[in-house]
Amino acid sequence: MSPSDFTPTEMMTIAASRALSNDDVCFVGIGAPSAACNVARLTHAPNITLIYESGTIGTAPSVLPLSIGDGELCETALTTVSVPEMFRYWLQGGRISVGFLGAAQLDRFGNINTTVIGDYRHPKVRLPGGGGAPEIATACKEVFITMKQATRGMVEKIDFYTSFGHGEGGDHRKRLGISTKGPTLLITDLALWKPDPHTKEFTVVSLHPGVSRDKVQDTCGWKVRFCERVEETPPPTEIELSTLRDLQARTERAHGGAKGA
Amino acid sequence: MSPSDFTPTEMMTIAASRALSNDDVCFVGIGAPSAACNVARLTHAPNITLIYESGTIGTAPSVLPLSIGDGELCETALTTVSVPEMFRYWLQGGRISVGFLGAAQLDRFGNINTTVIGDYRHPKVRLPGGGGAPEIATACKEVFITMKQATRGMVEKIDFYTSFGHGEGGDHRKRLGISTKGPTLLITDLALWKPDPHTKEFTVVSLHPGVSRDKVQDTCGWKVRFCERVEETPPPTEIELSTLRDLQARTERAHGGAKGA
Amino acid sequence: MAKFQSLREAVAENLRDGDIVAFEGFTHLIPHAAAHEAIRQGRRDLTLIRMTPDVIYDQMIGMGLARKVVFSYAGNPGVGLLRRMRDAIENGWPRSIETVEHSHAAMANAYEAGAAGLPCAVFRGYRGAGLKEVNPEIKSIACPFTGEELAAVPAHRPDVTFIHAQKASKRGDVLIEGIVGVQKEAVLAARRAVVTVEEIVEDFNDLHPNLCVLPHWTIASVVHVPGGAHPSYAHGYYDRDNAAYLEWDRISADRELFTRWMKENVLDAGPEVFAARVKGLQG
Amino acid sequence: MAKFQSLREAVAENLRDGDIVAFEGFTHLIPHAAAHEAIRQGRRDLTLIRMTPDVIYDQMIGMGLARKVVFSYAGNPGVGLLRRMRDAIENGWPRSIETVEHSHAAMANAYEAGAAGLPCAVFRGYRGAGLKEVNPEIKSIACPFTGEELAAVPAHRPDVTFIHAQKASKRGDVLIEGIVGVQKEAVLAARRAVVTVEEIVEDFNDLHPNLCVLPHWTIASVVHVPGGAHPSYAHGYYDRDNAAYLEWDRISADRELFTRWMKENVLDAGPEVFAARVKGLQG
Repeated sequence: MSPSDFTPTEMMTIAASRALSNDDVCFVGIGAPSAACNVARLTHAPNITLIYESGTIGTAPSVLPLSIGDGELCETALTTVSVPEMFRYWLQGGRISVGFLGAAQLDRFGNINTTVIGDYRHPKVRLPGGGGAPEIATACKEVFITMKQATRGMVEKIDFYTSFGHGEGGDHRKRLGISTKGPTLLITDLALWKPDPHTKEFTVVSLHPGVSRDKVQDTCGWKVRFCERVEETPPPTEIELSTLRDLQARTERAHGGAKGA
Repeated sequence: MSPSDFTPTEMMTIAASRALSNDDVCFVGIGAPSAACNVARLTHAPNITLIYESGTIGTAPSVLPLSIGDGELCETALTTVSVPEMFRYWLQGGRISVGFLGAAQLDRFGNINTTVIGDYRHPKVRLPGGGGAPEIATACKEVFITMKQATRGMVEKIDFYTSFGHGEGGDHRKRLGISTKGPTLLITDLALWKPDPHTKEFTVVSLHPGVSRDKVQDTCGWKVRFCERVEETPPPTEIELSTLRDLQARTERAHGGAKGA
Repeated sequence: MAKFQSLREAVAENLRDGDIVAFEGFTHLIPHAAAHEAIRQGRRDLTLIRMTPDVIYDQMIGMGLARKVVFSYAGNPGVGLLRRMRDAIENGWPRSIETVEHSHAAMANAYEAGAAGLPCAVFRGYRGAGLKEVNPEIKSIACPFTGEELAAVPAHRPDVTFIHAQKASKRGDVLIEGIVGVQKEAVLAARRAVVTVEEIVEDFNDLHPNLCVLPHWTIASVVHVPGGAHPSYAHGYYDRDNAAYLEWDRISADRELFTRWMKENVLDAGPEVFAARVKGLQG
Repeated sequence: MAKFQSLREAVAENLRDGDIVAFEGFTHLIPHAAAHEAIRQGRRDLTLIRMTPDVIYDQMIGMGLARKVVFSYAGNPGVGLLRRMRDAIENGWPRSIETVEHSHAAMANAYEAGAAGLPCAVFRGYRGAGLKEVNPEIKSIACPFTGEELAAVPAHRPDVTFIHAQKASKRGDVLIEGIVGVQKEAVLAARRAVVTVEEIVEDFNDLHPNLCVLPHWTIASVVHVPGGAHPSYAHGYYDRDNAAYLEWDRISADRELFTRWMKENVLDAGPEVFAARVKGLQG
């Protein structure tokens, strides 16, 4: 295979992995792309600390876990603590530099809904719920969000505030007494987005190779803003792509057909 | 040696040990006679659970510890937990049946001072302080107190309320919202005392062999009440006495001259 | 003081209609065998507490045992949604259920507070989160020193907690290893605790002093059920049966298929079947 | 990220005049070597936090380093009183010190709250206790669900915490075994943490998963000081030197004897002397 042929999902995962560094302590919550975290660990960030909310600290799985509590996460971790300790000392204690969240619904200010579609009391669809997200979104020093673009996912208004991003934008976090940065990066299968310094609205800063502005707008439920100089995301390198594909192949072999979370 | 010759201190320790049973979960706080707890364990209560506030649960030391955190307490324990867990889950969690306290000053209602002699701000003598006692006195299902009688120790009015017994007596505990029994037994080198069911004042229920009422009054700073039928404490049995003396001999050998706490 | 009993006896003695009950296990050591026995005994009107209600609560809800579910993440781990729980919430089948929804942090803190004998848990949470608006059990409290508003939720105090663990000693002390989750807290927070174990060993004399151990006097009943966590896993004994989780997605999608499967694999079965289910999964 | 340094460097870089500092260890793993280095470097106006200030705080107070002591039990374990601390409190020698006194439960909860990033600790405590009257840092808070009055104290947030542990890995991760006390909480509650260790090992790959381990990124500095807990003990390495505790009672009873002893054994010595002091005590 050659790096010239890669899928948008692969580009998304690899772009997300590039945002992580060796010194990061990363909280890989439910639904978050642990693929990106582990690609980072297996490429440019071998010393990154990965924490799963099941209590595993400094884990290094050889395959992607199916759940946030797979046995290999514990077997390869530096240590495994209780879940109350995880949420009290490690997340609330301010030890996490990056919290990684996925979203069923996302708005332009990085507010996320994974709770219900429709009315909370009489939902059209009852989604799994927030899990660790409400506190991940406010306790981690910053939050990265990753999702595939679709108009039903990236919406003008989310049905439920599962976790708080920048609220109505601007200094809304500060007004609620939240001192952490909140969402600082949105990685989709089409582009990289960063919040505008003032309005905090997500703005496209980089388009993935071959992606047009129209494509981004067509798959987004709000009027997309692009920053002044939109860059092109460098394509996956040989190493990035082979690392990701090997990881997924190992995962398929290990879990028999399951993709891993 | 014969059981007929025993010291008042030995009688005190053995009488205290008799008050403990196999099903007790006993919190052996600083200054408490772990000698009594361990004699109980080595005689009639082999399954008693001894907990020291250093975090050792279900410990069975072969010699008396010098501090509440000696290594042997951990080596012989079922498990050793952190000190915050000890105070949150085990003491505050209501898992302890008997808390054993010593006292520098004690009043007739089982209130204890181990903090200061004289004024708190300008003490005549600065004592070590309460350690775990303030919460042991209110969280354990009941509290046993043991001390040698002396007019400077058993006083009309204590200088400081390190830990709360029955306060001013009567239903004072209930009025403070404390649901545990508090002090239910005082074991001295001369007698056994129990709180009067109504006034909660400690009342002599049993005199140790050869001890007169005058002796008890002469060594107590308040006017002593005796219950209607005062019994005589059975003297130490061969086994009780040899168990205590062997334990203390082992302790002296192990710690070179130190008596153990 | 822990009794050694059959699973039938342990459930009959400790779980009653209307109880508040936690079957805990955070993706690991999930007490499937105990949950199936509760289903066989047909308990009713239960309030089910669990951070991550998964297949077992999907099964209990689908069989109509639950009146109320207190939870923070309702998914089939690594697979998708809980279709029986959704059917109960969205369509009231087989009965409607009340839900009390929290975040993981709130649930973990509520167990911790229960174990600590406190009436409530205090933590920094729910800031800007929608659950505050829909769950009246989420309140706030001001720090008396800084004035900071902190979240407060009631402590969890289950009538009974069921967990699965690796080992019990002959005295009834219990050892949990690996991903320990909230099981210790769930046991200490409960009035009664029932523990199914993979193995019963002579004693715990050679354990490292700082492991996750529950003394026998914190447990009502210990039951030897090898494989009792299947299809979840038991660290050191057997791996997760991922095919069973994927299959559950199919089974739970259809009411009749679900009902048939439950009759064959739960109602007409017993705890002894679990040992065989993990045969192929031992590492 | 943990640096490996000499004790002199570690103390010079991390402990400043006026700091709030905890040298923790609950009767076990007491960081004597680190405390002696602080004394040699002559730090001033320190606020010393410790559940059980013992010999090391007696020494630091007697040498005039402390402005304030926050504590819950001030005794020479198994021996008696702290004579230097008493002399400072009762007679202001060598300087008067402020004391903030708590119960063990309050101190343990305050460290726990500090580790948990909370501004205060909430627990059931001090009911009927006199400390409430003399310590303005003890307040109460009402449970918003039951109305129960609970005690609240400010979280401990030391500028720096010093502990002694058994092992560090080459990466700087730290292992504490046996009576673990409040050390993990004291480290996580602090802005900076310095850990002296008995031994530095290649890695922690073979550890049981549930031990008390502090990741290297929670620690500022790791220092190899064999015997650094003497005369307290290090589980698995050496026993408590009880004679030294008894001797301290004699030394600390007299200001001149104390001053002379400190010059000979602390000011004119260095961390390297500790290894020899535990020679006879290895099990």
